[in-house]
Amino acid sequence: MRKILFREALREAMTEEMERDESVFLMGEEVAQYNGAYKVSQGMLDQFGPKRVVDTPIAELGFAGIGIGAAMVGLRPIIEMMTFNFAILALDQVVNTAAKMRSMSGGQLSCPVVIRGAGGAGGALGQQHSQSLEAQYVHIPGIKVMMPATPYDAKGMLKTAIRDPDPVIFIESEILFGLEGEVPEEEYLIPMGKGDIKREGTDCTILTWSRMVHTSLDAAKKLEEEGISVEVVDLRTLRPLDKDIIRQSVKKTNRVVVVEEGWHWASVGSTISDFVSRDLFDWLDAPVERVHQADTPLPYAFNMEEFTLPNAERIMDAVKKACYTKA
Amino acid sequence: MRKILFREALREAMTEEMERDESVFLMGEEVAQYNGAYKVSQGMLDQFGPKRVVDTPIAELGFAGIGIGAAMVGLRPIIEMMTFNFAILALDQVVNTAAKMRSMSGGQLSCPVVIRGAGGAGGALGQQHSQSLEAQYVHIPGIKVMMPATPYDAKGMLKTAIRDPDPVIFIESEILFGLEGEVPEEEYLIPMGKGDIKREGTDCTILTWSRMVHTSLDAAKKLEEEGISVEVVDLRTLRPLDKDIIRQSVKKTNRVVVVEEGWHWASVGSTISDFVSRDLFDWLDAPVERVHQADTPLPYAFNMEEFTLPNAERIMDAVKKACYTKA
Amino acid sequence: MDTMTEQLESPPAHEVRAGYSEITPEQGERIRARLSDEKILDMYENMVRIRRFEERAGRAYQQGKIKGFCHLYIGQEAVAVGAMSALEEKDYVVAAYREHGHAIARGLESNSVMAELFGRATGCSGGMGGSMHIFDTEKHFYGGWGIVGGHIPTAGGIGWAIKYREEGAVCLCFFGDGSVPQGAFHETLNMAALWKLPVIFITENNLYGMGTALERASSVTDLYKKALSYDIPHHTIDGQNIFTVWETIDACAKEARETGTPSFLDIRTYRYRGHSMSDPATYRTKEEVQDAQQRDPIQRLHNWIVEQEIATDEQLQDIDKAMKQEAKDAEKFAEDSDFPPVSDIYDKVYVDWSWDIEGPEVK
Amino acid sequence: MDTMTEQLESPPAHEVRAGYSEITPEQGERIRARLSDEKILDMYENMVRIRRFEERAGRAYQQGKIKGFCHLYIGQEAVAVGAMSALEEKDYVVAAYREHGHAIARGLESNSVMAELFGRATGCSGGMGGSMHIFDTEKHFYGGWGIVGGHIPTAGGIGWAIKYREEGAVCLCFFGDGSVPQGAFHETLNMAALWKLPVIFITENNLYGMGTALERASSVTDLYKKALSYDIPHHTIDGQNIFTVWETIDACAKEARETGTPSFLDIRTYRYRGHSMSDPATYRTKEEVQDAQQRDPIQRLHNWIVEQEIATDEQLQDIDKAMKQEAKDAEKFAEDSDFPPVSDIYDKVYVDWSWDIEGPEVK
Ligand SMILES: Cc1ncc(C[n+]2csc(CCOP(=O)(O)OP(=O)(O)O)c2C)c(N)n1
Ligand SMILES: Cc1ncc(C[n+]2csc(CCOP(=O)(O)OP(=O)(O)O)c2C)c(N)n1
Ligand SMILES: [Mg+2]
Ligand SMILES: [Mg+2]
Repeated sequence: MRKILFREALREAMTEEMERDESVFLMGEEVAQYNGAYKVSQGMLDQFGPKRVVDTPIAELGFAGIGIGAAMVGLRPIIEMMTFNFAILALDQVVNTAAKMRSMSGGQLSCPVVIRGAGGAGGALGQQHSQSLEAQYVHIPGIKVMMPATPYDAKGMLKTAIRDPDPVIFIESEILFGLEGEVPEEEYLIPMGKGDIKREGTDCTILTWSRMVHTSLDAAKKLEEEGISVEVVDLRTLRPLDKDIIRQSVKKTNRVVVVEEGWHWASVGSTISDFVSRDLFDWLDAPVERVHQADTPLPYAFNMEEFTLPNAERIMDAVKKACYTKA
Repeated sequence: MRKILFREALREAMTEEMERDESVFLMGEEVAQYNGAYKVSQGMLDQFGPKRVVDTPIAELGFAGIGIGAAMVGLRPIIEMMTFNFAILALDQVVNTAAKMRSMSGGQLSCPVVIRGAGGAGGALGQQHSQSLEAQYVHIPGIKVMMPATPYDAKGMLKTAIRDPDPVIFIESEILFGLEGEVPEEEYLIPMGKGDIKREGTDCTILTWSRMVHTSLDAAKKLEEEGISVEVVDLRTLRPLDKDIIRQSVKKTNRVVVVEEGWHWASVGSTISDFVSRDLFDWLDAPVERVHQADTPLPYAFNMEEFTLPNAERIMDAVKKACYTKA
Repeated sequence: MDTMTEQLESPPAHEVRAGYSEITPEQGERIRARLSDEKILDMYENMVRIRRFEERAGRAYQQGKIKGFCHLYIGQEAVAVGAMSALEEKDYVVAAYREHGHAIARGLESNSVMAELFGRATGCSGGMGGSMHIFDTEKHFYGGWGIVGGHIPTAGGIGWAIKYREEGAVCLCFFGDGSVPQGAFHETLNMAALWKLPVIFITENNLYGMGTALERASSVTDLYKKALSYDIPHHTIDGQNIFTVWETIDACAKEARETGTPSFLDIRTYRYRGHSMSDPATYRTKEEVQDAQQRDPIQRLHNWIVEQEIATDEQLQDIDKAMKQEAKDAEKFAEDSDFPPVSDIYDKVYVDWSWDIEGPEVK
Repeated sequence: MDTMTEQLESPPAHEVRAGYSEITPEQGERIRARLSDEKILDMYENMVRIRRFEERAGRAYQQGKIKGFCHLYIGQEAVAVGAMSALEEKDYVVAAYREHGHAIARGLESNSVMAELFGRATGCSGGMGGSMHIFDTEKHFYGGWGIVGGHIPTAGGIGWAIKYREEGAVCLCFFGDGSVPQGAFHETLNMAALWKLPVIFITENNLYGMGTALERASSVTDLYKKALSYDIPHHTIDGQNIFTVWETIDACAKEARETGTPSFLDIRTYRYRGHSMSDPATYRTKEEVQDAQQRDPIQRLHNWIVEQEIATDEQLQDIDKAMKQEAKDAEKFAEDSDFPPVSDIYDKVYVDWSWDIEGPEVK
């Protein structure tokens, strides 16, 4: 199969959906003339013109709100946040408008908006540019949250997100933009709310998403050499959560490690761990283990960044801890 | 002992600290001439004058940032958010400035600011005014989070928060402002990071905070009549968490219910449940039970509000479930 | 358009109060040339409809039939009615939490709005929104945000959609003087101006945001100066003169529909009641309120209609009686209506949901 | 003050480019009456120091010694140096992420700033902040936010503290033209004006925010119009003339220190390089950049100094050599310095922490 980059997969998704549906447009900082801060939207201005590929001023609250408003009356905006660190400025519009519009209007309205952009650490970008903030969205009923890990998923999931009638937060790991992977020419969609087993195994289940899928796969490979068979489940959609795929895997392995890139208090990892611990209480042979960023802002110094983020080694330790704990 | 209202306890805390320390001041919407939207600051303008009790325009991001900036150079601002629903607008200033200032400056700076105000549901206030948003803060390293449940705690905790050298988020349940309780005349402080056993019991531990402490106490009382002895632990500080008090109680009861007013995905309740499930894996005789708001925005219709929020009955059910599950 | 839009170079806002402009003979002539007697009586009726509705809502609130927050519009009726009277069906309206009047002026039925205040299934938002969240998509009415300024970007987005789909419509966005300091205002006005979004941004300047007088919240009280910094047309007008409101909105709306040009209006008005039902409004003197009531928009139109012999005093009294009755009937309608089924909680969050939304079971 | 602050009623920003004002004989006389030759040479040296520092930082970045984001200040030196030269010790400075120049102009040592860029313990922020987070509390320098506009409220807060403690100081707040559309700008300027906070809000208007030209981001390109809507003094000046910057800041600072009056400056300047090290800046023509370089602030001061016989061309060349050496030494200093101990991660989050901050163990 042909291989393309993660950023190209995202671009194809947007391009195909914009060709298919006149009401889809892309708006955000530097998406048009500059071809995207991360070149996700390269060439799209040329193809669709300035009406549908729109550069904005630096005003995240404002243009997110404009996208949400346009969605309320039937358009299907894709709002690019250059990074989700900046999207905090727009959080009120997501939490208090997009997520609540349908409920507040007694079901009259919907907000088919996609808010997408880069998340997670990016490599020595320092405290304000290196945050994994999916917890801020997973907490909120009324929105859906997707985070792809491969070019294949990125394309199929983004197409689904654009067609979804509800507001979708779509977070792309900054470090994955340059990742290459197989993507078919033919159209496909990846359903909302469905996880994917990225590697099968029998001894332990790793539950993870986004960039940490790859770090987990690395760890799994190395663990295989040590005789431990790890199943890596990529959750892909974080709200709603694919409980079935978790149940199936855990009932097989009885041991779980939850891996997330960001902080761990009141986080997505904590809620998945909590779900497993309670829902599968009788199936667990060991406490759920967790791997996550240190509970501190992420500093610039190169040794510190390395120290603070999850890596394969730490995941391996956690898996071993889960596996060597006696039932 | 004399009894005063929750709002009066908060006011006493602020007043005493402002008398003690010239660098403490209060700023927020309607705190001065109007005496506070919830009358927490009643009379404070008269006592301290307009230099230290300051009405702001409606500009949460701006005045939170002004408070944080003033704290960076040594003042000790108390910033009142009329409610934490509106504080979402200021979240960037909390997450990207206050929480990170010390780390970004290599330990040179600190931000001794308190951001306080009403949280939680308030009684038919509808979707945008009824949110329990503590998860947004507990997730973030660099800040501390406190939520008192009684007038006694409110006063002692707020005084501690004001003296604390780090940024503190202090959320007061809107419904508790009118609660009366014993508060001594003499000065006292309640340490940061310490929970409190509000009722002793032996069969099951309820872990909770803020308004749900009272709902849990109600449930515990009724359960006593049914022969179930419940320990109610008021966590009080949510970041850092008092792990010791949790451990002690759970090792005694071996059964746990986590009760929170708000949503449950990626929430404070989920993280506490996760902590218990993993840290006390061998001590649990049953899966942790959780009680929380329905995973939807909270609508206005009176029957719906009642339906959606946790109540004593549902807590009782959860305790029974935890207790009747066989070890 | 110029005659009606002199810029009041005003002293501190509380001195200006509601501003003042008589219905001059010239304005009267212009109006009679353009508006039928029927339309004028309609506008009168609508103002009275709103006032009687609000009075009844206020009482129902005191009786505990309406809960939560309830912000009455009494005193400001000429703004909503004057503005909506200049709209066409295709146009849009976005408003904040003090929006019962806007909803009724836009054509929502009293029954439907009252039932919403009572949290009933027959309310326009199915009882789920309440006083602060009055929506009616058929009427293009998006009325209710509890977050001050949170709806201003929404209006920008609707303006964007109008332009994108070439609808040739306009979107009115109503907000208070207290909302102008919010960042959302600034960000949206810049983009609306930059992209020529057909939105009329309307400050209903009642001189207070809760208990805070405009001059304690904004470093400029001549709010038209805000428009200077975005380079959009602006007008400062008397909101207690319904014809001035109508003429201004009519002109701005035509311009917006045709060319996309947004505009900014500082409409001086006054709320007679407290900010919400729980506010005794002690931050204003009795004299100030009485003074504002001297310029009551309904009374003023009443006098003019009689003077112009469009209707007699008696006929207008009849309208008043009918509106009192309508409000009473609306209350009865609301009380007789059922609360929505609790299952709506789950049904009305997502359009497309295929999972178990967790929460108490519906029995 | 009036002579130097004519308001340029300007066409679209990209046509104005960096603006232009010669050092006229009158200005030269004023300057020589107020600034010693030594001070003038100091200002020259500081501009050169920054330029050579930035060139070196750019090279080090390309060699992978500096990582993440790195935004060079080359071309804008006269703004930072002119402004800081008007400050006293007690004054404060707040800047965004393009702040190496401001830090150096404020008196931070090249070594300390370069080491910070290299992430070393000897950096001013202990290596933890990097290029975007240059802090030095002793120098009252608060220099580095990665969130566009996020530091504007901070400056307001420092202004608040100055006033609260009656320090008689001023706070300078630097931000780009691209930051003006942010809500934080609007909210802060309103409060600063309302409460008379002694802050000078300085737009370093280099005509672009990343690849977006000002006229594509702001509906007004004459940014002084923003000040009209808050009723604060404003000046539009040529940022490539260091004396104009100095005179303007000096006057505004005095006013702010004495009366608390804030002000707003639109300082026209130009960045020669891309937005950050990864930006090839293809959105600008070569001609445009060359044109801007014709007005190079260093060259201009160089010529004037020689013409005024304050120093010879040769002497200035010596300064240049010394600054090149200083930058080179700074790089060596940085490279020779250690990374901070990873335990700093835990030690430098809270002032007062008594619990186990969870994360990998420090070995
Ligand atoms: C973001 C936000 N901050 C604060 C509040 C509380 N609040 C509700 S209405 C109001 C005053 C608004 O005044 P104005 O905009 O003038 O409208 P008016 O009530 O006069 O119609 C305030 C402070 C809120 N609802 N949202
Ligand atoms: C809130 C936020 N949005 C977007 C960005 C990405 N970004 C960084 S700098 C920049 C351009 C800022 O331009 P300007 O304010 O003119 O400053 P200059 O770079 O020209 O000095 C953008 C969009 C950011 N860092 N923060
Ligand atoms: Mg008002
Ligand atoms: Mg710029």
